[in-house]
Amino acid sequence: MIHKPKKVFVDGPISPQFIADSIAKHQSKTTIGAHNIFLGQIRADEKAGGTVTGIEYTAYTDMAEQAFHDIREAAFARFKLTCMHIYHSLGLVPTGEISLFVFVSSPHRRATFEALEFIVEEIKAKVPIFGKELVGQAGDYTWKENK
Amino acid sequence: MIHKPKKVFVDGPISPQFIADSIAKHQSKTTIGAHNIFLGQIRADEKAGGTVTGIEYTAYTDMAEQAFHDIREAAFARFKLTCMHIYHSLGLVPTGEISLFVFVSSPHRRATFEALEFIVEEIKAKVPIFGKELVGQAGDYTWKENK
Amino acid sequence: MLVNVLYFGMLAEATGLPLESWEVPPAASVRKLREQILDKYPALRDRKFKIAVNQQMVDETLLLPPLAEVALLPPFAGG
Amino acid sequence: MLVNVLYFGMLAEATGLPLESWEVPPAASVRKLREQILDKYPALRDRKFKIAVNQQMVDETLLLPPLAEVALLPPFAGG
Repeated sequence: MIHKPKKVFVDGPISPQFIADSIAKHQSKTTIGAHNIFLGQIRADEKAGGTVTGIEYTAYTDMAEQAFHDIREAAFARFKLTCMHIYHSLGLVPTGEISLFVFVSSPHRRATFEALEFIVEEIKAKVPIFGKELVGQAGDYTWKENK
Repeated sequence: MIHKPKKVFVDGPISPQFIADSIAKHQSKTTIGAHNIFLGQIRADEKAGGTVTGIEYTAYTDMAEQAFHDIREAAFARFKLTCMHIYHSLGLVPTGEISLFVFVSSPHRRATFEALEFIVEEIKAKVPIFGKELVGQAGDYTWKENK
Repeated sequence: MLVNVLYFGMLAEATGLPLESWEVPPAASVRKLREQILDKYPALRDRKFKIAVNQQMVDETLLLPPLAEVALLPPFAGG
Repeated sequence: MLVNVLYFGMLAEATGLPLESWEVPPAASVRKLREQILDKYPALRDRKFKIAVNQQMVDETLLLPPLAEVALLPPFAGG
């Protein structure tokens, strides 16, 4: 099965309402028995210069979209999924707001647990997205690095 | 740390809006970096007598509430979680609607993956909840059994 | 000695009632009560169930305390 | 031979620009281009980065095709 490329990047934070609407759209898909959702939220970490107030995301967008597409295809090939959605923020996401939303659905729970973890780890490792952590009120920042 | 017993059972389906509100309430908790959510949705399975139209849930509520409480305490003891919420439906949940909502949050993603799977498996195995699957239009039903 | 027995799900359906008082000999085991119940409701012989006493899962060797709350639990279906 | 080089994140900050054309010898390797870039921007020597050519991660022995899109990628931070 070929899955059409989907738009992943959204401008700024991902709202809880957007997530609710996405869940609601799946209620007509009655072969689904289990949904699993991962949300990345911006922490107010303490740094040398003060508290993190947000992250400004940039990306090598062409390569990133291809990487997201490859991750989708790999996940559909490995796990028995009915649906998969990935959204990631670009631009400023303030502390406490959501920058990553991964949503997988399947008839049974096992596939959703395995797929969700696989997808999140792949995104962290393979998608060229860059994050500038804004620190304190004086315009300081540090560059984020995934572990 | 002692966690106060929380209300788990809700009447009928769990709405996407309820889930959105629950997510939104966590945006002020700025030590959280990762949320992980499991949703159980009622499938329109095909049975001998027709298609499943919904599940009617009952429970041994006193024992079930204690079991949910024990699962919460065990998960807080084993995993580094900031928050944990569990909601389960009683009464009729029609096909396509949500009957289980488990929501865990932590500074880092690893704890959320491990905790969510642990909690869902514990609920399926240890909480005395019973499900009558309503089949077709003639009032037939079968009793559901977790695997 | 009296104990209170609760039936759930398909078991309540088979017995026709959700709750019943049983007279058992002093220091009767769970197994003994189970046998009495199966004698009265042969339909339960075909059903899978576990037994909780005072809201704890127990094995059948347990001796019932007076006024125990005994629950017959069919397979769980939460989720 | 011309190639286009993209700088991202902290690397764009160090070079002061997001995009630059480079003249390299025919059949130059990625390593060769890397050395040229580090000579021009010594600040990049302290930075961790990987290199993609035409949007694929590559190792430094790859020979650059003409008009390659070369990207210098600092550590990823998605999520």
